[in-house]
Amino acid sequence: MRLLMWWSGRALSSAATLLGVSVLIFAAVRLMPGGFAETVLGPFATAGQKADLAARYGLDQPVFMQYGHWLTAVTGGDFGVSMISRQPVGAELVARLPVTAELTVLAVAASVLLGVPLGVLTAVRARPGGGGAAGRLLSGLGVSVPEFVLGSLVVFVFSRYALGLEVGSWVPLTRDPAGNLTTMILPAAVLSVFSISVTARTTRDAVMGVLVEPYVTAAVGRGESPWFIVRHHILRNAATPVVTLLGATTAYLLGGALIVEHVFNLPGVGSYIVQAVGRRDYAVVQAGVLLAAGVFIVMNVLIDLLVGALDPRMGVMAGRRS
Amino acid sequence: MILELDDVTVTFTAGAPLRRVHLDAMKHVSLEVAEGETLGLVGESGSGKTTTSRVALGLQRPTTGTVRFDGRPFPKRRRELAGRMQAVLQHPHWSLNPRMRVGQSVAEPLDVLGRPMDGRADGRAGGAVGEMLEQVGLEAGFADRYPHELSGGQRQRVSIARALVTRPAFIVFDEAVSALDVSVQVQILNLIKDLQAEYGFSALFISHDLGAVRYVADRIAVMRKGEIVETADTATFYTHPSHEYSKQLLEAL
Amino acid sequence: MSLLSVRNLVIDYARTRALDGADLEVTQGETVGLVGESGSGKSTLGSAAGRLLPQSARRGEGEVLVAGEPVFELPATRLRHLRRRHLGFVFQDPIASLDPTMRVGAQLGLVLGRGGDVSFHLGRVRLDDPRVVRSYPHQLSGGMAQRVAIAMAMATAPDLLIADEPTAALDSQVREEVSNMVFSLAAEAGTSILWLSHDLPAVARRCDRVAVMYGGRVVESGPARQVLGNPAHPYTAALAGSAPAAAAHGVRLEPVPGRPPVLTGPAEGCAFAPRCPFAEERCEHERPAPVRIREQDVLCHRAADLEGTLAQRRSAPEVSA
Amino acid sequence: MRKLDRLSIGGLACLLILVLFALGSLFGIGGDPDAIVGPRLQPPGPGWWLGTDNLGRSVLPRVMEGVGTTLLLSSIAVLVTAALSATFGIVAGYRGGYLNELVMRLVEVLYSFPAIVLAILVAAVLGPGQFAALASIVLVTIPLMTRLVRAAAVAVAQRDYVTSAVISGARLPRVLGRHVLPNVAGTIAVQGTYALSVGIAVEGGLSFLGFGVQPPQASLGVLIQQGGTYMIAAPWLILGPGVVLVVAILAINVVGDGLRDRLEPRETRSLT
Amino acid sequence: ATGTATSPTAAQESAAPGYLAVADQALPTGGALNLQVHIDSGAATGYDPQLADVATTWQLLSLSYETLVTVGPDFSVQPLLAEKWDTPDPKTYVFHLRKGVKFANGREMTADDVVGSLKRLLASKGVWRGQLGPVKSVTKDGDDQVKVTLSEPYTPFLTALANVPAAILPMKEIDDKSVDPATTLLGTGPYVVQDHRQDVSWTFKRNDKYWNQGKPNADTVNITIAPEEAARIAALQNGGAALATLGNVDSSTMLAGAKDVQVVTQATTDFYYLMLNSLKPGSKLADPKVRQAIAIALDDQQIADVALGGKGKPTAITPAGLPGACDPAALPSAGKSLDDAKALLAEAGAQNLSFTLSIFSTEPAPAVAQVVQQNLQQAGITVKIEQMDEASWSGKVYGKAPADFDAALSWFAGYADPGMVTKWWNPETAGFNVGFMKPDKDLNTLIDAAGKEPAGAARDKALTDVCAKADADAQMIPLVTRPATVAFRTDALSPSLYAAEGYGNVLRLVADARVKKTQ
Ligand SMILES: Nc1ncnc2c1ncn2[C@@H]1O[C@H](COP(=O)(O)OP(=O)(O)OP(=O)(O)O)[C@@H](O)[C@H]1O
Ligand SMILES: Nc1ncnc2c1ncn2[C@@H]1O[C@H](COP(=O)(O)OP(=O)(O)OP(=O)(O)O)[C@@H](O)[C@H]1O
Ligand SMILES: [Mg+2]
Ligand SMILES: [Mg+2]
Repeated sequence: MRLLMWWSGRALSSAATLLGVSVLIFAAVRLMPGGFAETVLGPFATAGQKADLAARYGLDQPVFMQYGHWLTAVTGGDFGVSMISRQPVGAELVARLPVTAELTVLAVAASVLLGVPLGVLTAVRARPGGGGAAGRLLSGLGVSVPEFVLGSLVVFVFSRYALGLEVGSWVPLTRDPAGNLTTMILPAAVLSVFSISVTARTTRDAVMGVLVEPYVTAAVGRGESPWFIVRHHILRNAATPVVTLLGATTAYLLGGALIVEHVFNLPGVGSYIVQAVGRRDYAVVQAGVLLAAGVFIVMNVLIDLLVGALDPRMGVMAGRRS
Repeated sequence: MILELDDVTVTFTAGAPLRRVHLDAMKHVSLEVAEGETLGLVGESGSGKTTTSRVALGLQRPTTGTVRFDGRPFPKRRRELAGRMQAVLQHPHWSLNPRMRVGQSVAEPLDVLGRPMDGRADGRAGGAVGEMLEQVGLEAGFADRYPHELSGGQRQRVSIARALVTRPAFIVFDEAVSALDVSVQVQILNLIKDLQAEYGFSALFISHDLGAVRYVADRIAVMRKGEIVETADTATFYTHPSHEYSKQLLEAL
Repeated sequence: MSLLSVRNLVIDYARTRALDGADLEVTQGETVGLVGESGSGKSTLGSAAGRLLPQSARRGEGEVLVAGEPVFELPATRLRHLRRRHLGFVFQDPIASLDPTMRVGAQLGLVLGRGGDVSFHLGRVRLDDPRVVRSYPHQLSGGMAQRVAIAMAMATAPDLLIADEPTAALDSQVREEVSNMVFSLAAEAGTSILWLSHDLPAVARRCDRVAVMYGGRVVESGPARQVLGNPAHPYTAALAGSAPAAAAHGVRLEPVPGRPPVLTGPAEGCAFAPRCPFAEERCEHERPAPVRIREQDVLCHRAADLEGTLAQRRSAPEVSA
Repeated sequence: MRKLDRLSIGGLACLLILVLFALGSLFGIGGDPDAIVGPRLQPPGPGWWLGTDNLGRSVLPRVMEGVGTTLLLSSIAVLVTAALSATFGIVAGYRGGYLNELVMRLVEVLYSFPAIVLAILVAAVLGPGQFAALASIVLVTIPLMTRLVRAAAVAVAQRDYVTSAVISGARLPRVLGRHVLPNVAGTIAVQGTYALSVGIAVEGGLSFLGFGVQPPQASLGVLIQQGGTYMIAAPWLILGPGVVLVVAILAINVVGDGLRDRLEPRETRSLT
Repeated sequence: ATGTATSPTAAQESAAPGYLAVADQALPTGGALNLQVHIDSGAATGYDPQLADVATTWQLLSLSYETLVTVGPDFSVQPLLAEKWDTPDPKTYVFHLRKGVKFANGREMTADDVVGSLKRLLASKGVWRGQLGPVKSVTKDGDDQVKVTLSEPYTPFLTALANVPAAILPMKEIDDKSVDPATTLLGTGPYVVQDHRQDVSWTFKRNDKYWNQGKPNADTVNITIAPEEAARIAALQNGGAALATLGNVDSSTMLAGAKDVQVVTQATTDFYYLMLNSLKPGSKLADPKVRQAIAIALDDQQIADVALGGKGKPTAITPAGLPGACDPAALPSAGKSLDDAKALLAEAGAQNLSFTLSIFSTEPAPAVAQVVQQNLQQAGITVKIEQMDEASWSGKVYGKAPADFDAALSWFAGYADPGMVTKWWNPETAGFNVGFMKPDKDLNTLIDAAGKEPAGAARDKALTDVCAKADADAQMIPLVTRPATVAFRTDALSPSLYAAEGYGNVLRLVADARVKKTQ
């Protein structure tokens, strides 16, 4: 019953969030300096041309009317038409989503598979004397190299010397999974360096917090192996912040993906949105941001559920303080 | 009456979402604690003693029934009760802030009341805090320590010191002396009695140790499976228990 | 054969000496009660037996042998093996020693391994309610959590169970039952028990031997009834005399006067000297060496002189009841 | 409370040196960062100890100026983020209920905006420049920190010492400030140093888009963005600022971890 | 005007004059050509060539559309769809249409298509309409001749016809609405579009009905849009692209060690210019003396050397490098010194002049701006640089009239005739600068006069006057030309490239390129 209530509450608040995002982004694109007309039509455009363009995309109507039309269309699954390509935005997003999704999934996977162990290791090895220093330095290094620089370097090196992995080409996963992987590994690696480090450091923090708990001592006292303790007790108890982080990192990765997509020239959502912002292609920006919002909302619901499942004191059922 | 519980029921839900179990931790409990009185609360493990104390402290809202403190329902803003009540909670491990020195923890209730502490401002040795620590059998030097540097009994005594330091009107002791050796137990129980004689506070004294309860309590309530099965004066209770369960309890003593 | 043997163990924390040359023997199948003032080092001694001390703890001197193996010298895997084979712990704060994110059943299942009968082990500590299996630790009462902790420690049938106040949070009835259970299971399986407790009557009743700690040393040890009924050390006598359970209603009990010592280094003399009514000059400066009084090993300069006098001071004849 | 470990002290020393370095540029040590002093893209040599950039300016004074700009900008931004996230996260985590929902939804809304959109909007409202960069960094880093602080606060809120404080009648600010905050401070320290790295990256990205630090002022982000394009042709352009950036972030991270460990008075246990 | 090529190779040296490279005719035809460019055509007007106003769009559309005449090496006008033309008098042009020209749909091009196209252009709102000059009428003169009559002589007319907006469209289909030029590319050019994903890629296939037998050489042209320089460099290095346009003036050094990659710099007539807003109320820049002082203080040579790595050239308003363009060194401001500038400022009471320079962040604009800043500092002028993305920049500069910026930096396409771009100095013709530029009657008269003057010494003289007048007016101050860098793989491609380009069209000679091997 409470679960049902939670779900319906969550659905409602998600809808409210989406609505808020839609209002904000709609207002935001119109607040951005440099109107679509100057940008899209160029400096030579006459007033008449601008008016024509405005009329074509309904931009001559009062803003709230525009919003109303847009919202009705969006709820009907129609995200509008790009002012640049004149193609439906929805279709283009769908076409580009796999690239970004794959990048993000690979990077998140790398964060989990490398960042979490690294964090656990640096925490478990942390001694008052400063052991685990190598791991700490390593994870510090990851956050200090900007994606742009790392990406450019990787692109340059891998394109000049045949090192086995492709850069600058992209093969759809559906066409050639193996080929797709060889082209995606590098961008995903570049993208994940940062999140691996952040994951490692957050994991370290969380694990250190767990290591002081008596139940860890109890497990040690039972003669359990470190690996066993990590697996059964520490990971679970340290999971909340890490899971929260990973969910949130997805948002960051989407932003990072845009840089990586740029450097590696991958046709993903990130670069689509950025280009659209650059050209003030309203429909695309609106749809892109709404998509991102949708993704985050779903992610957050999942995270809350996961956190609730991992730690009964938190999450769905724990509710508020009595 | 400083505390009145009137027909209080508390229901918990637990278990996996689809196999939810409802549990009445308290069933129609009515209790009263008079000014200056110590009510001993005994009963088997899991019978709802801690829950009762949480209700009495206003931490747990009853599912049904009413609670009155100082003759009034719990105010919306807890602040109004500042300095009126204190508690020694059951788990000494969790009851002290791991990042606060013992002295700071003990000084906190004073701080809250805005009573400037004599002695050093950081609540280290000296002043009311140091004195209080010494009264519970800890050297004033313990004020400098962090909770994790204490033994179980020492930690429990710090909690007690914190509860007593402001001489509140009502104190809950939930298994407050269970981790103490008998000698220290006696010391603490004497302290409670002495302070009570001096300041006349009321107390809800929860314990499994019927000896200790007998030593401090004026009246005794017996709980079983969420219900109060008997309430009696201490003397009466220990000599002529009326309920079957009370008799069982006393037999074991 | 001696299962646990602690010899002249010295443990220092950052600013406290917790053990100041403690000696303790637990032989196979024996049940030993460890009693003493709060802060005297019982938990430290218990943890030291499994080398479970916090990192800030330093072993100054002495050694701990479990099943003949020097615990402090063992490499990690051997140590782990030793803990698993020989040792079982119940910690002082049971609820904190349970993983808060795991249902009780799952935790116990983890200890038992595949095929373990969780409800059987919970039943042994009188937690038959099926709800408990599915509960998280924070949903249990203090006493229930403690029983779960005991069940987990007993589940692997260790050679030596080190139980730190395992029944402190239990009501008298359950305490009896759980204690009975633990001791009878131990007797069956030949398990030795080191029972850290404040409950002197229970220790007297159940344990073969008792060791009394004061100021980081075991000041008296011997057969339980002997030690508690006829103490040879002034501290033991004082301790035994102050049980509140012993007092009739309205009678004011007197604790041992003075405060326990907080050691920062080796005690110069007898740590109890400042509080001891029988203290002499040398008690202050000379560390007492063990002497044997009747069946007891005692750390007291005046043990021989006092023989007989201490028993008369007992004001609590119910101790052995 | 434990002392900082050796690694953290090393990090602190590095930071100190960097601050001195930045201060040096205020007093003109190293030269005028904007002046064209030699031919373009010269490798390090006398007159330009770290080489010259694509306009023939000496890289050394630019790096010195850049360190100052970046450290100042990002640390202010991170302080603001930390303060806001701590407040929102703690209040939301402790209070729960509607307040929690509201804060979390707001954070979600912020999250939904890609950094670049946010940045452009902020720059539109505030005008491009350091202030816009600062605001953007704050907006970009706030959501994650708030969520993590909240998660930590939820756990702390259920501890008995919080209950004890509540029983004592402590006011909300006290409960939050004395009990919840110190126990989530580790999270804030770790996430703060992380936010600092993000901040520097965002600052660089913004400058690249044109919304951040305005030319000719140097910041590490700007220098690295530029250096990145000349990475192969003139590696010294990225080497100077790159090394400084890596050292700065490493130092900050290491100090952050050290701080986190210091804030934890309890000892972690080894698993053997 | 010849382009400079870094690391000249054998192929380069043997190139004909006016060319950076000439495709090796000995190579077989066919194959696929993979190109990368940094930006897609992004016009809101779609593919309609008549409305296209930026070089990037012209470049892509030129693969499918053709014009009556075209530009040869060194900016000479050469026949294309018109085999030849007569100029009976300076106001009349008669074009003899090439026979056998077919649109990609197989229909033969007729004089009606030509007349219709030109009329459509003249009736359109496109920018290029103005560049065609004072056209009075366009008429069909028999089945294969078209006559254009001007109301007065206009020298750049043919050059203006040589650009993509004047392309010949399939007017029959457009008129019967079966083809919408905004969404369909249907021209007479060497290639037809097979696929276009906005901002991702184009695929062009050989037009089998192309009139010029044997051309185009490559069967397929794949164009990838790669906004990031690093990506294009990578594609060149690993062979993903046979040819790519590069944005950074130093990219050649990046590619220095790459095997088989040749980087060439194509000179263009595009040039950077500084806008000084003389219409902003209260602005010191309204004073011509102040503007002249700024023009004097600017060191074009330094801008070219430093900001453009020596690849650009100082220019007057007639783009440097075009035949007949005036000599920037002979401009009045070029002969003056910093002291003169300071004196002018003092005269105008603007000693502590300080203003904001608005620029977009695309390189090398920030570099140019920073050198400008350094230059003006010498004259005691403080320049604050305000950098933003291109859209915000256009909003700020073109968004409203009067515009509220102080100064701004941008570049023009310089076109293929020295007189064409001078038109933009008349805000009433140009339109885009009405918000910040006061029309100067004298200047306008000079510009018109130069337009009428037939090519020759007199025209050069007229243009010199225009240059001097514009220099004195100094509302828009030309700075330096903006070169184009192109890199290609010598093992994959043998391209033809002009040494200099007026319409920013790197792909102009794509149909000539021979593929060496296909990746
Ligand atoms: N948060 C909770 N959720 C679900 N059940 C709970 C919760 N807290 C307590 N209970 C249940 O309520 C019952 C009463 O618990 P309570 O803690 O009041 O017992 P108690 O009398 O204090 O026991 P003990 O002496 O062992 O501490 C127990 O069965 C317990 O499992
Ligand atoms: N982690 C620690 N750091 C510093 N000092 C400690 C630590 N743990 C215990 N101590 C100190 O060591 C002494 C012995 O503690 P220990 O926990 O062994 O006592 P105990 O006999 O178990 O007492 P109790 O009966 O109260 O549990 C005490 O004075 C205590 O303050
Ligand atoms: Mg309880
Ligand atoms: Mg203990």
